[in-house]
Amino acid sequence: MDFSLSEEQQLLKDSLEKFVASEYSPTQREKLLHAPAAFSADHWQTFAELGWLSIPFSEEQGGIGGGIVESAIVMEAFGRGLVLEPFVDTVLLCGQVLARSGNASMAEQYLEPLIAGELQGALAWQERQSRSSLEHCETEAKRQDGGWLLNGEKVLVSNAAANLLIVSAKQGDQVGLFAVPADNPGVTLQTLKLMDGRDAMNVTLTDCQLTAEHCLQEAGLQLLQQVVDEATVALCAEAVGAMDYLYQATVEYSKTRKQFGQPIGKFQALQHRMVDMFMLTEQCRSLLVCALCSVSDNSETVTEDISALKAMVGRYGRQVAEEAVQLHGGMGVTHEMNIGHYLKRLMMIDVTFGDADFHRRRYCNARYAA
Amino acid sequence: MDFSLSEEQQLLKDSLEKFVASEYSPTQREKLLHAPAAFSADHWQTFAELGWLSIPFSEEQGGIGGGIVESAIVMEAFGRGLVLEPFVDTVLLCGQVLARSGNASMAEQYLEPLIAGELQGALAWQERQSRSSLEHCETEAKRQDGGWLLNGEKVLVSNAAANLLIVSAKQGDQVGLFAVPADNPGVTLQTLKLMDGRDAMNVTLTDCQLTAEHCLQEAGLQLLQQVVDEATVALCAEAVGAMDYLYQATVEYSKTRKQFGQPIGKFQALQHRMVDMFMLTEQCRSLLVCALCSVSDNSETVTEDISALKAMVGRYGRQVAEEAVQLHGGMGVTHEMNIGHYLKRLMMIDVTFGDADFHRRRYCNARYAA
Amino acid sequence: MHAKFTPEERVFQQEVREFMTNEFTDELAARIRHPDSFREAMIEWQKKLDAKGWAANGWPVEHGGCGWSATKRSIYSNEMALAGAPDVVPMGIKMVGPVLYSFGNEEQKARFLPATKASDIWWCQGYSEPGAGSDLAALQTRAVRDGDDYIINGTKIWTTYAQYADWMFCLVRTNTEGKPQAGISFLLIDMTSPGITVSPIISIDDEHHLNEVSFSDVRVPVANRIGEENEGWTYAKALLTYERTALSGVGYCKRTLQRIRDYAANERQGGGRLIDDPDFQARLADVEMEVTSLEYLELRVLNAVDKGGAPGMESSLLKLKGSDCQQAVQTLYWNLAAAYGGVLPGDDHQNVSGHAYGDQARREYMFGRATTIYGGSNEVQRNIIAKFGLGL
Amino acid sequence: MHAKFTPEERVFQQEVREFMTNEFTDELAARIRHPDSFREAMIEWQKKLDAKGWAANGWPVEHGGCGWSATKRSIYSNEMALAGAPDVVPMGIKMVGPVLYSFGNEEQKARFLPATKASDIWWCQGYSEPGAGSDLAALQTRAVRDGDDYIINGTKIWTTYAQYADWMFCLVRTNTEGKPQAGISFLLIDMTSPGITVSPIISIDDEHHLNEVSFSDVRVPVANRIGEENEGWTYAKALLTYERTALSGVGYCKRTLQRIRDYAANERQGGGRLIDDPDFQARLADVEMEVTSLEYLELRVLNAVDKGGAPGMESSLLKLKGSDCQQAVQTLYWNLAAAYGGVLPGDDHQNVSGHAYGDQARREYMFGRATTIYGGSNEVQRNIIAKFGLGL
Repeated sequence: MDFSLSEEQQLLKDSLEKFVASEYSPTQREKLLHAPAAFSADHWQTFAELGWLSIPFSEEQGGIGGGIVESAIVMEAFGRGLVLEPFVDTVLLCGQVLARSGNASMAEQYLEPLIAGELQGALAWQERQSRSSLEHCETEAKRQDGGWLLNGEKVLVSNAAANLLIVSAKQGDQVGLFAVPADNPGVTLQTLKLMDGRDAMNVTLTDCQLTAEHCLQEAGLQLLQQVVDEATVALCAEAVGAMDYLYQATVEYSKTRKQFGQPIGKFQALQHRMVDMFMLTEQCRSLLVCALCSVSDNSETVTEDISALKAMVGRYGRQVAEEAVQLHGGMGVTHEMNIGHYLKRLMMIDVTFGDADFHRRRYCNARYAA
Repeated sequence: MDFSLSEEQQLLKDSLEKFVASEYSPTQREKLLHAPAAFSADHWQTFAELGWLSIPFSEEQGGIGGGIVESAIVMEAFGRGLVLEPFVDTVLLCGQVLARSGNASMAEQYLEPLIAGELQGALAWQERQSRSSLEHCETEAKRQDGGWLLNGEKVLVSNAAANLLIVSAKQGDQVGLFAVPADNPGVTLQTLKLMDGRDAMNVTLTDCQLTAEHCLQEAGLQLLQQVVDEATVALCAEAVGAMDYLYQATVEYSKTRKQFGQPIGKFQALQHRMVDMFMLTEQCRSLLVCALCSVSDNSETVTEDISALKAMVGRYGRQVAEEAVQLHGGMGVTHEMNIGHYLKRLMMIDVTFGDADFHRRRYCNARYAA
Repeated sequence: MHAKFTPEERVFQQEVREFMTNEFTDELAARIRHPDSFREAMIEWQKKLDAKGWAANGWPVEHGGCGWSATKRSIYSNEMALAGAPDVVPMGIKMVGPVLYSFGNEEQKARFLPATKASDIWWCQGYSEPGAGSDLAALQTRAVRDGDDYIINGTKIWTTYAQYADWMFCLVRTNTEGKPQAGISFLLIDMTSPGITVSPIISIDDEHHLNEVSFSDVRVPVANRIGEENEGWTYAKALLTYERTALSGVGYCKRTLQRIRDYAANERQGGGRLIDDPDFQARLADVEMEVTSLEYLELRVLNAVDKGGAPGMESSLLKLKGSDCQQAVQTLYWNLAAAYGGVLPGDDHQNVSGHAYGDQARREYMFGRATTIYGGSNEVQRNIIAKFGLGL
Repeated sequence: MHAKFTPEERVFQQEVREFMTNEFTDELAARIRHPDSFREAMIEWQKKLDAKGWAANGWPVEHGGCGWSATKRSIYSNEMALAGAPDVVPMGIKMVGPVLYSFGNEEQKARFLPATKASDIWWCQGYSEPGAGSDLAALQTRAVRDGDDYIINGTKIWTTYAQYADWMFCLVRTNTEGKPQAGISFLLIDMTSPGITVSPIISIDDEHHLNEVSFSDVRVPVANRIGEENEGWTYAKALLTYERTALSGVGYCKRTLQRIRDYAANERQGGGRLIDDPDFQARLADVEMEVTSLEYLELRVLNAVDKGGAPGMESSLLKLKGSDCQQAVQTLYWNLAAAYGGVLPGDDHQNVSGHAYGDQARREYMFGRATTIYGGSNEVQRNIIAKFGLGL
């Protein structure tokens, strides 16, 4: 058992924190919100140059062979600064499905530009009726003329800048995974603005024709679940970074804000609540460590460990952010102060890939089923 | 709408509070715990003389025609003093099944001595496999020779002093209710000591022969549920009385106990927790008022209202008691101080007739079923 | 003890229900929802209520109140909430009104009470300052006497709807010596007076409700002072009690829970309906029980007032528990909307998200964050209850 | 970052598991459960551990410790908990031991360390007093110098297992001037000394764990003082840190959760199994997640210690969260036992209730109420974290 970072991991962490400190002040971030697709194309190029986009890919595929720990290091640093660039969507979701699908032709075609920062990706899985269920898929894929024809609708697809969509679609009894270029004539995109500043989209597939090789896996549910699970861990790392920022910012604020003749941080009732914010953050970080080990070790309890993490992060992430707002008083409810933006991001993380209740039930099913 | 007490109700309340204040100091109560059946036969005679045992019976049956409000007044006062006498078991459970069953012969035979304080009663419903379900009954009643033969086992029957048991037993598809004298040769009793100081018993029925008239109702589930529901409200009133005592005792203790050079009641974090104890008590009292009105008005939502009350009292009753123990520090965990005894009683109330989760689910089933 | 209505109360309930159905039209509701028409539409609605005699129902009868019993008040606000109709903007009728009829002189009453009742004056509240939030008595806005005027300098913050207001009722410092509570006066300020600047504050729901209001040598006639100089704290404290009673929001909670139940019956999750999911049911039930307990807590307070008891510490309890309940309901609403709640409205919002209520769920959750902060934060309410309720 | 075991660690795990299976017999367990045989049986068990070299595993190697890594310590306590075997009584090996080897003189070390390790001395802790609970520094027990002795007068309270103890480590006041923390000395007191009276305190679990210990002109040689006069607070503070690390109870939580899962699989509710009830599952899952997070919090601390970090504020966090988790587990156990938990043991308890675990569930719940009170109440832990962790 060893929870410490290797020298390379520590260096990665340092360089990420340096980037966030210099490029992601609230003012700098506010500007990016108004950029096309609500993030910085320049930053993305920087990520590519620094090699960050290649992290989780094997050396044969042009990556540096990093694992879940490296992804978590990236996302925790991004969480502290509310970084907007779509690392999870492009690298961890789209990229990992491509890399692990066993479809060499698609991997060859798309991974190089992705790692070079020239291609944005997205995972289109959610449908109006599915809520958080990956398998409840009504988009249909039919074989036609040696290729495929896709019809259906996907909603709330994260990363509106995506050039390549990974689409899940029912074919017979199975859920297949398909690589669908966003400029395919059968694809209609509608951009949505989200409360955390990001751009998502609804995707309509109308007789969307694909060649045979664009089918990544005909029975892809297991791969889809695995990639989503690992991305979920990375999202939770982002949440832990955000929670860490929030409790610290609240403690600092409480040392300067005066009421009734003293800094509010001197009031015992508020002190105890800030201790609880700190404790909840450390609890989430502990389950993050557990899930990271579990994925790295390919543990038998990986499903339980990931769902426990997501459930706790969903609940306590919002709780810590709500407390931060409350203890900032009037300032906490203004758009101007960044506390509210952290709350919004933590709320969105809670509802991405299933909320706290969904994951608690998944944990129960994995652990207590007869 | 009117939540105030009538003049008679106020007089009843005053006389009960006077009794508790003069007869139920911790020292007086401690002595009663060692009496036969763990309560005072003298007190019971006093109750009879004061007319308290006749409260919920109609005038034709020798009572004074009181309703659920009068029962709640009695039990709230009893809750404040942790009164041990089995008012709920004898008067509200056994007595009310007799009074409402429509079996005039049994009512005539047993109600007069009950009201006179000469007969103790109990309701034997729970079985090893039933947990909190009234209808899941495996004790069997068979017709024989124009009468009935009962076989089965009832557990944790409250009031070990009972001369008369009301027993639920399956007959065909229905749950019948039977009046079973405790000295029937087919009845074996085993006394159990409970943590709240009371005596309960396990009841084994082995070819227990009864005459036809001892069957109170052949299809008695609805009556059983109604009587148990109203007794549940009375138990919740008892809990509210106990919670009221606990938050006040804790506030008083915090004014005298000094730590770090001042009374602990001056520490803001503890103040806020005592405010929460007070608030939780008032919330339970509010749902008690709701349930009392609902029963009195025969409202359509009576099941939901009673289950909401029991669920909240179960959860918050224990929470208030746990906080009282915590804020009393070391003193709170001693047998000598009465705080722990209130905790034990509130824990027992929670698990009587279904705990907080059971009643939340019953509320959901009543309210959200398609 | 009973919660039944008398025949007369039933007739009243029917009357309120019909009034709401007929007068609170969809068209009016739509205009109230839109920021551009909000002010005008709210005044129109309040004038309808006033024409019916209900706008200032809680005032003494001699000033146009209704003299309703607790039951009737509860029927009224229940029916209003179930119809989805908003109550009057509180600053005028619920906040400054009681101060005016309790502490104002005859001239002030004549000048302001009828106009307030008729919604001819839109009021805002000038209490909080950048350095004085929950610690209200620390306020620094100065009023210096100059002949028949005060000259006001300073800044008020978190002023709801100041952008719409004709008048502000305002606490100012007229004396800097002694305890901070002494030396405060209660002024009525014409918002068109020269020297007043209103600057918007955008909230985390991306809406403009709040403002900063700054005063630079603003002249206010001494005649616009309520009661005695330096005694304003007394009047404000009385008002705070009224404000807190107005803040339990039980009607809002019940209406929103009704919506949540309806939406959850139509929301699909995997194969089934969300309302049948045991986890969702448990969460919903927890909140519903809390709200019912709040409802009966409020009814108990109103009942006690009917019998001659004054709302004291119970009003803090209602504010505390009411704001908790509102946030619990909003959180549940957000849980229901899930990811759809995160979509900001576009030109074609309903089609886009497929969930018309997602936008509403998010807004209400966000707006609701302030519920535990304004009107005396919940921390301050706990302090008040500890001191005055528990004697600590 | 990984949680896997090396081959060597796996061998160690197997060794511990076998030891527990072979040495912690049912017969021994039964004697430990019974108050009459508890002391003798615990000493027997601790001597077995000592014979294996594991009793004082956390001590420095030169004093008989094992020098285990965080992983090995975690394997050891996990296996011990899963076998249902109790850890050593903490007062000797976990509390006074570290003070002795850190601050004791050579003579004291030679006299007490081996005997403590071998369980030849049963220690109790003399800290709390009737007027000094969480505010430990307010203690009043006086030690007045008289030649080569101190003469002790005063009263200690909540003294666990004082009825079994040979020696007490004790804080006494040797100086009444200056700050309360100054003027405290750390003494070792022979419990057979004339003038000591031990009076039982019955707890709400109806058991006798706690005592009041009073001193009337008790003579203690100055040679039994640890370190300098008036410097006892420093040594006690160091000890408190060790105590808190020892208090997370994660092993206990995991073992009890295992029991709860097993019992719930056999408990019938209406027709089905309790373990299949979604409400029970949700409640169980909530607690299990908290305990897993506690387990990894502890492992993170141990890992940091391995890398040279000292346990500071994290030990308060472990005490705080650990005691919360223990109580959450106990509450769940009580929920499972339901009404059967209320039955006090009779002559034939198992038959009577039909639920052997009801009695255990109640006792553990009741005993556990003290977990958030002793060793520095959770309120005090929050104060400590606020001050030293958050700089407030």
